[in-house]
This record gives sequence, C-alpha cells and structure tokens, in this order.
Amino acid sequence: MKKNFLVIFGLVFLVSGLFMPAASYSAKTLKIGLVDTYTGPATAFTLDVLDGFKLVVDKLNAQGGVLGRKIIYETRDEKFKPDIGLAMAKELVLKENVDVLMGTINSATALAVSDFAKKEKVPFFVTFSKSEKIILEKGHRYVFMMNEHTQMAGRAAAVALAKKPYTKYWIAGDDYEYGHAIANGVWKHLQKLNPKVQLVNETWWKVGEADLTPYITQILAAKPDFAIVATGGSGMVNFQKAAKATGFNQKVPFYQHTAIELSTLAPQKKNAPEGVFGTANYLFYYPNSPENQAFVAEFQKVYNRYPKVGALYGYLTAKFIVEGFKKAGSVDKEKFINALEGMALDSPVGKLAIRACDHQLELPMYFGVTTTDPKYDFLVAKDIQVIPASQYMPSCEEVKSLRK
Amino acid sequence: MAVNRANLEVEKGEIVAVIGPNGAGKTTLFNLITGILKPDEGRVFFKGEDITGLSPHNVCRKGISRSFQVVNVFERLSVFENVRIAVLSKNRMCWNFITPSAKLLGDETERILSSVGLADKKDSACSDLSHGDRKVLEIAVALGASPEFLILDEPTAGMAPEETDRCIELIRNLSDTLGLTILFCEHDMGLVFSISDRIMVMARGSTLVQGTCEEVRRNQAVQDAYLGGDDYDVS
Amino acid sequence: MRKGTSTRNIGIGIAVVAVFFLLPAFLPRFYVYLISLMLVYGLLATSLNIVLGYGGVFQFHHCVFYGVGAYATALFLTKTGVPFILSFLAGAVAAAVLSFLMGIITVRLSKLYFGMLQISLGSLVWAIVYRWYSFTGGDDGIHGIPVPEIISSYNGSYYFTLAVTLICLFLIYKIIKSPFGSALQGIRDNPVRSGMIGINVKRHLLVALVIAGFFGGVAGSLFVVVDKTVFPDMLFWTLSLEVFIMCLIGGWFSFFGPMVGAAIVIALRTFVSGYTVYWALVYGIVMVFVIFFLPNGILGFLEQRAKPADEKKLIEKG
Amino acid sequence: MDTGALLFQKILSQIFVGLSRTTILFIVSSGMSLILGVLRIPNIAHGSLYMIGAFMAFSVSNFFGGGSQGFWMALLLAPIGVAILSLITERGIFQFLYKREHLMLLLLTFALSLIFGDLVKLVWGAEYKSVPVPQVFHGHLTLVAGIPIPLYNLFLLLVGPVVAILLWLFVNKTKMGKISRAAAVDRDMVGAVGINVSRVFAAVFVVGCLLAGLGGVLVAPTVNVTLGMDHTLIMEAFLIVIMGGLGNIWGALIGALIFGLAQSLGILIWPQFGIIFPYAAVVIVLMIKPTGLLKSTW
Repeated sequence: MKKNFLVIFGLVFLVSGLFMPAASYSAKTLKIGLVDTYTGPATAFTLDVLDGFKLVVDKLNAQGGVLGRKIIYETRDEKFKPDIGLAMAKELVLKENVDVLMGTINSATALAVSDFAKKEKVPFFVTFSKSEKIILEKGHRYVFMMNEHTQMAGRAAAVALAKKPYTKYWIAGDDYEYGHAIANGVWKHLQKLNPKVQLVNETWWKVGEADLTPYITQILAAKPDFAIVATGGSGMVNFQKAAKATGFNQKVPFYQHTAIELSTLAPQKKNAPEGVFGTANYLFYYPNSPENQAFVAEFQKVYNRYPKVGALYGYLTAKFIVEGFKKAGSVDKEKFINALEGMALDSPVGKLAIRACDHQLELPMYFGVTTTDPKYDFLVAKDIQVIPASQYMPSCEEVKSLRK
Repeated sequence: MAVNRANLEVEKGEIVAVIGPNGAGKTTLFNLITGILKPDEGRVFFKGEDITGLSPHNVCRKGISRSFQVVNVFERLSVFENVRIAVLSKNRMCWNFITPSAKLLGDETERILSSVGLADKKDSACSDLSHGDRKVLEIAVALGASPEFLILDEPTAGMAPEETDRCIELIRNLSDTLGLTILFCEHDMGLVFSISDRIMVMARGSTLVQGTCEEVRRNQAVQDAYLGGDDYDVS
Repeated sequence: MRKGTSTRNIGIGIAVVAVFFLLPAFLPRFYVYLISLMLVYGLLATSLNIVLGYGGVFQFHHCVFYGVGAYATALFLTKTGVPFILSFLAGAVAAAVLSFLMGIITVRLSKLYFGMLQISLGSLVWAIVYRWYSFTGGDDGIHGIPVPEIISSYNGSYYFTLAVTLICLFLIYKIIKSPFGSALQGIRDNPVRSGMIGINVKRHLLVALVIAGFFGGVAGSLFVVVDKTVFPDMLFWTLSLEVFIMCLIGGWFSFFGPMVGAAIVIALRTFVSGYTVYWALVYGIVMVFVIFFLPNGILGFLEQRAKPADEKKLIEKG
Repeated sequence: MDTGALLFQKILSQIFVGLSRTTILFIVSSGMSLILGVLRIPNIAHGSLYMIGAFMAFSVSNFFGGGSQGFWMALLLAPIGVAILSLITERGIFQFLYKREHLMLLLLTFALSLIFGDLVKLVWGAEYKSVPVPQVFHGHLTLVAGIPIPLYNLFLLLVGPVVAILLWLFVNKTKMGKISRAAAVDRDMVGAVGINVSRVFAAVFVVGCLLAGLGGVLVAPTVNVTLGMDHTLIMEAFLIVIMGGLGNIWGALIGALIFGLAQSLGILIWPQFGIIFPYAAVVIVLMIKPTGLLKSTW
C-alpha cells in the first residue's frame, strides 16, 4: 500500500512546481494584465484590442515608459469560460501583481472579474464586453467601461430610428443576454422617442445557429415595416448572409448593432447585403480627420490591416492608462483612479472623456447604412450620422439610481 | 436462436443434463429460466411458484444460480472478491454503505473457495488464472449465491482432460455434499452420461426426448437427430 | 500484516492533512486559491469517478449536477435569507434530486446511449438555466454572491473547502469500500453476472448515480464559496468532458486518481496559458500522450510500478 | 391568431428551409455514423474536420479567385484535403488504438479536436472568413405566397439525396463497403478470412471524414466560417447518430430529419424556447427506443 505515499509525493512535486514561475516581479515596471478570449470565434474581435493596446505600449516603452517605468503586459486566454477567466484574473493580480486589469469580451467573465477587482481594489478596464450591468447595476469605483454597453447601443439606434417613418417593427436576434439587452435598449427608447411604433412580434434563435433562413421567412410572412435584429458575434454575418440569400434586405429594412462595422462587413467582401442600418463606435474611414488617418496609417504600418472597433478600444485603454498614471504621478491605484475621473484625451474620433460619475468612456456612435464603394473590396457605411455620447448615455442620475 | 416447445422438469436433488447440437437453444433455455430473456409464452415454475418473467436478481433470490458458457466473472477484481460479491449479495448486504467489505463474510467466502479448490489462488487476478481455474471460479461465483438449484452452462468447455476430471468431481461433490439440484448442458458425452440422473435432448429449440441415460441412449429419434447426425460439433 | 499497513496509512493520512492545513501559512494567496480550486475540481472528478471508474457508467454530463448544485446554493444565498449552511446543503440536495430524476430515465440505457441521453437531458437543464434571465441571470450568471465573512477570505474559503472535501472524500472512500461499492464494481465489470448473483443492477446504479450527483452538487456549492460566482457554462457539456479527462489523466481506477488529474489539469491551464495562447494544443498533446502511454492514468501508472508483480496484472486488465 | 391557411404556409416554409439544414446534418452525421459503426470510434474530432472543411473551402475558393469557379473547386478539393488529413490521423494514431475502450477513443478524439482547433487558429488566424455563394445560386425562388427559398438551399436539397445514394452504393455495392459492413458486425471474423482489416478501417475512416469535410464545404457559403463552429455541430451530429441507431446510415438520415424539423417547427410552436425542441426530441426517441430508431450495429 504505497498508494497514499505516492499521492503525497505527486502533490508535493506539483505544488513545488507551481512556485517556479513566481517571484518575477520587479519594482521598476508597470504591469498590466489582459484577460481575454483568444480561442474560438470571439478572437476576431479580441486580437484587435490587443493589437491596438500594443501599438501604444510598444511605442511608449521605446520612449522610456511612464513614470520612469517600462510597461509590461501579461495576456491570459480565458477561452470564453468565466471560471477560467476569473482564475486568470486572480492569478494576474495575486501572483503577477499587476497594477491594472483589462479585458474580456465575455460578459459573464467581465462581471465576475469586476466583482473580484472591486474586492482587491484593482482598476479593471472592460474592453469589449457589452453587458450594461457591468457599469450600471454592478458598477463600482474600480471598473471602467471603455466601450459602449447594450443600453447605450440601443439608445443610439433609437435616436436615429425615431426619425424614420417606420411603425410596424419586428424584433429578432440571438437568444442570449446580449441580444435581448440590445433589443430591449432599442425598443424601450424608440417607444419613448416615437410613440407611434408598434411591435408585431419577436423571434429568437440559439446562439451559433447556422441557418437563419427559417427565421427570416417567418418574419417575411408577417411583412413588418422594419426589423431590429439583435445578433452578436458570428451571428452578425450569418444573418446578413441569410438576408442576402433570401432578398430580405430588399423587402424589409433592418437594423443591427455593428452591422456597418468592419468585422461584420470585411469577411463578406462584396457579397454583403446593401441597405442594412447599423451602428458602430468606430469606422476607419470616418471621420476623415487627420487624427483618424494617422491612427489608421500607424495601425496599418504595424499590422498590415485596417483597424476594427476593437483596435480603438485597446488603443484608448492604453492611452488612458498611461495618461492616468502620468497625471497621478505615482503607481498608487487610488490616485490613478482619481486622475482618470473626468479626464479627456484626444483620440482618432475626437476628444473623449471618461465620465466621472460612472467611469464610462464617452464614445460617439456612428449610424449608417451599408453600401458598396469602389475604393474597397467590401461594403462600407454611407449617410453616416454621428450621435454624440451626450445624446445616448444614461444620465448620471439614472446610473446612480441603478447602482443602489 | 429461438426456443419453442421446450419442456423440462427437474426434480429436487437431481443432476439433469441438457444436450443438443450447437444452436439447439440450450443457452437460450437457461436464459429464459434465469430471467435474462423474457419468454413470449410458456411458463417457468420453481418449487411450485411461477417465476416467469422475473428479472435475474429476483430469480436468483428464489434460489437459482448459474454459471456461463463464456467465462463471465468480474475481471478487475481478485478471485476472492469475485466470490465475496456473490456472498454479500446472498446475505442481502449490498445496501450496506458503511462497513468495509473486507471485514465481511470472509469465512463463508473462504469456505466456498476451498470447496472448489481455489483457496490457494484467492488473491490472484482473474486474468492470471488458467482457463480451467476460470471456469471453476465461474462456478464458485454461482455458488456464492448459495443456490438450491444450480445451472451450469458447459462447465468443462475448453478444459484440458485432467481439468475436466476435476470438474466432474466438483459437480458430483456439489450434488452429494450440498444436495444441490443441478441442471447443466455439455458437449462432452462422457461427462453427461457419467454424472446425470436424467437427460433432456434438444434440437432446433424444442425438446426431443427427456428421460434417464438409458432411455435417451436407446431412443431412436435421438440417435437419428443427434448422436448419429452430422451436425454434431465435437468441441 | 494488514494491521501494520493500516496504521501506517493512517499516519500518512494525518501527515497529508496536516500539510494541507499548514499550507496557507507559507503559501502566497494565489496558491491558496489555486489549491482550493484544485480541491473543488478534484472533488467533482472524484464524484464522477464513483459511477465512472467504479460503476462503469458513461456519465457524460456530470457537470449538470455540479452546476445545479452551484446554482441552487447561489440562488438561496442571493434571493433568500436562509442560513448559509442550509443554502450549502440545498445545492447538494438539488443535485441529488436532479440526478435521481435523470437517473430514472437514463438508467435503462447502456454505455453510449446512456451517455448521450444524459447529454440531451442535461442540455435541457442547461437551456433552462441559460434562458431564464429573471431567475438564473441568464448567460451572464450571478456574481458577487454573499458568503459568510468567515469563509469568504482566501484562507477561510480554503479551510472550508479543505474540510468539506476531506469529509466527502472520506465518505466516498467508505462507500467504495462498503458492500455497496463492491457490488458497484461488480456491476462495472459484469452487469449480467451481477444480476445473476442477485444484485438489482438498475436500482443499484440509480443509487450510485444519486450519490455521484450529490457529491457533484457539493463540489458546485464549494465553487460558489471559492469563487462567489456562477454561470451557465458550469452546466455545459464541454466542462463535463474536461472533468472526464481529469479522471482519465489521473487514473480512474485509483481512488485519488481524479484528484491528481484535476490538480494537473488546473495547473496546466493556469500556467501554460501564461506562456502561450495555444494551450489547447499543449493540453491536447498531453492527453494524446497519456492515452497512448498511460492508459491507466498517471496515478494508475505509479501504483502499477509500486505494486508487486503478481498484482500488476489486476491493474493492467481492461 | 393565425388563420389556417397562413399557418399551413408557415409550416410548409419552415419544413422547406429546415430541410436544407437537415442535409448538412445528414452528410456530417452519416460520416460519423459510418465511423462509429465500423470502427467503433465516437469521433468528436469529426466536428473539427467539418470546420477544417469549411476553412479549406475558404482557402481554395480564394485561390481560384473567389467566384463560382472557386466554389466548385472548393467542393472538389476541400473534402479531399480533409480526407488526406484524416488518413494521416488514422495511420498515425487511431490504427494503434482500435482495441482500446470506447471511452478512451472518445477522449482521444476530444484531444484531437482541441489540437485541430488550435491548428486552425495557427493556419487561418482568428478573423471571420466567408465563402461567397456561387453566382448560379444567387437569388431565391418564391414558392408559396411570397416566401423565398434561397437557390442555394434548393441546391443543398439536391445534394442530400445524391450523397445518400452514393453512400448507399458504397456500402452495398462496393467490395470495401461489404467488408466494412461485415466488419461492423464481427471484425474478428473478417480478419480471420484473410482480409486486411486495417486497410478497410483506414478506408472507412477516410470516407467518413470526407463526408465531414464535404459538410463543411457545403455549409460554408451560408455561414460565417469561424473558429468554434465545430463545437456547435458536433453535439448535434452525435445526438442524431444516437437517435438513428449507432452505425446505421439510414438512421442518421432519419435522425437528421427529426432533429432539423424539430428545430424549425419548434420555432413556430414556442419561439422563446425553440432551442429545447431538438433535445426534447432526442429524449423522447430514446425513451421509447433505447437503442435508437433503426437497428444499430453495436
């Protein structure tokens, strides 16, 4: 019966092995931990965040860093699994002693990490997760939202759609929190802005549904004026493909959040449906300002591709972290947070601030409709309408009442 | 493999053999008796009680136990544990979650193992046993359930001659000392005629003849269909 | 001879427990957390192994019980004022009840069919958790679950996890070694024969499934204590397969195999991912190697080497 | 709320469009069933091969200029590419492990699916990929009362039966198919009559995987080709195979029909919980027929 002995031996061996990579912490650095999904479909978005982030950090390190410290970043792949993501975040904070956490496209992970960051008093920058809970109900001092959340996206779309003549609406989408939240966001505010609108019906399909034709035919049969399609991730392309194949886009105009975004349109090349309404936080060809052109050129030079919305999120997060520490003058986390509150920076899309009351980055939203453009081998947006942050962000009072 | 019109009676304390060519339905008949298969029609009675369609564990509880033609033991367990499980089950201890099995019924298990002559190999793995020993273990597991009625499906199949002799001895012993009623099937005619009280002959799923060794030996139909037939497989 | 080894075993056991109790004194917080996590997954894998390694059941979707246990505890803690200990037990009981209900349906089937029916049923449960926003929080899950102060710190949750895991392991060990466990192993090796010696195979398996579900639920509730969060991925079939792999890598014919397997898998995924984003590749290759060269898992392999020659065959079989 | 005629129309259109999804499911799961039936491998990596098929379709289609020609070449070359990959896997790994327990094989294929998933990421990167629908199938046909059926879906409806017939011919009319059927029932026997079972197994494995690749190519024009598409498919394929009876190709067809239609009709009954209907169908089928609808080879 040497069994137990072997068990102990194995465990001791394992535990001692765990110690090895520890103790690599140096005082003269600033450490940023990125927990994000680098496996599976979400990678299409998250790699841009990382690349946009690196653009700033690499340049800065070449110039000597911030506060005399080099910036080090550690990436962790959470595989779109909240338990792994949370464990990774804990590893980064407790073992790697990172000063700042950022990341994740997975809302469940973001919420879990946010809760953890609150407890450990580590600033956490959310860079792609769209759940409004992160910054509204569950918001706190240590979490920063560097992208729009579902309610903001919905409100922005409602602002633009309220001016359109449609009244009979159909709502459809991916059946998960994100889809429902987007749809609710649009619908609630559209009703407020245009009381004449009425909901014909709703359709929801499972996330990752490959063939959406059955659902489209169902909507077509009811002949609504307009459809709000709340798809996310790869559902965006799946729906547009099915819409194109059935001619849906010619019969019923529809809106999708991020429909005009590069990650949705680029893979479809010239085959994407025209006339689709969409919103996005970033378009590399609009605004045609020198700042944006410079950012695109810099990104293209390093990575040889157009920056997508994620690149802007990553880029801005890095910028704000750096400037925040500069302004704070030390690596003290509380001072850093105080410095960030209300701070405004120039960006490719104009001057942007982090709102002090809820730590939401005040990004503008672009509303447009897909069209072909001879300059590119994929569809782009036209008739672009800029919706400034002030028009579609929940007010500080609303946030306050929700955070109770 | 279908069985129809099979009719078999076994008296208490008897040793009865079922013989018949391959595919005659002997194993199927045993499966029907022991509840592994459920008959579409026909009945099975044991000690005057209708046990048709009972599930195997209930059949076993009535006092019927069997061995299998292909060795069918608990491969990952030791010889001793193999038998102990049967003994535990017999003593209705399978729902005991607390007492370690190792402390239970060691003596009874030991006794069964020595009665079949496997006591010295009790700690071996099943896979280390010779084929003959595995067949004997097969019987020992069946004995673990302390049956009144024991069914043996080709107990000597594949055995070397000296092992066969040992097995015959064992079966006789079981009948004499424990007073078991034994039903078995066998291709080894020597064995069949040497120990059986009565013999049933099956062909194509039905009973051909049932009677004492003498009667069967003399029966013309049996001689035609079986003993003299070409399809007798000497395995 | 038996007496001697058993006292030695007890001595070793006490030493191990003592080491585990002292760990937080000299380990950094992260490792304390990590070991808690290993204990949780270890218990989960061990509970699966009751029916997998000892019962021969293709329990493909064990995580349903883990997830339901976690959700039950989380919901009790967030939505009711029920004392913690009752909420904790509610998780295990909910899992056991679900296991019983699913078991009634699945136990008639064997092997792959059993596993696939279980996956279908489990996916139904998953779909409900995933969809029922108002109650379960949908795919966002529930976060920041309030756990009593005393066990919410890293050390506190570690000691709680350690204590519960030890108790559960002890109970599972007792069950495996009891006549019930012997009969279960008999069923694993040969269900037909087990029926023929008077064991009610289906009922026996059903009870085993409920026990496995119960301890799976305990693991789920422990996860709530350690991470204070639940989400629907806990009930998704991919996690079930990973737990399966923990059993395999550690060795599913060894009592502590799943425990070791869980520790290895957790360590791998925590540390390899620090070096490469291709850690699924590393993980996959490790698994292929284990399957090729260590079919009985790492612990199985070590035991085999430690055992005298005549006992080796017993392990090699199958 | 619906009038009878409208409801009928809806059901009809749902069946029609549901069928094209069924075609893909059938093609993929018949391959899986074949491998399960003959080789006894519950192949989780089957989904990965389907994904690789789609990615290869993207590459081939791009290589040939992305137009119609690209698609047809992809339809020809991508399944062959997948077949070659599967041959390497079979010769390199599986052939040594046929004697192992199913559970081991299952886990091995899971490990392979992890490896394949990362390899796809290495080779093709993480960006979304899209394969254009060939020119001929642009547009749609309006069948009943303004309900459009995309031409490509109609094409799929034609491909399904063609694959089924070819598969039937392979299994019933070729020597290889006959041997493999015999091997499914009793592999020792086939070995005993002096047939090189190993070669037969390799061939069957390759044919099965080729079907997975074919499914991937066929689905590519209708969806976003992306990492993770293997996981969504594999469980569906498994459930279909189980529902139809392990190793029974016609079972796979019936299973795919039930699964696909349960999904598309379930939407009509209860849109909010449309997701549960296919699973519920599997549960019901297995409760009534515990070993699947048709005779299984196990």
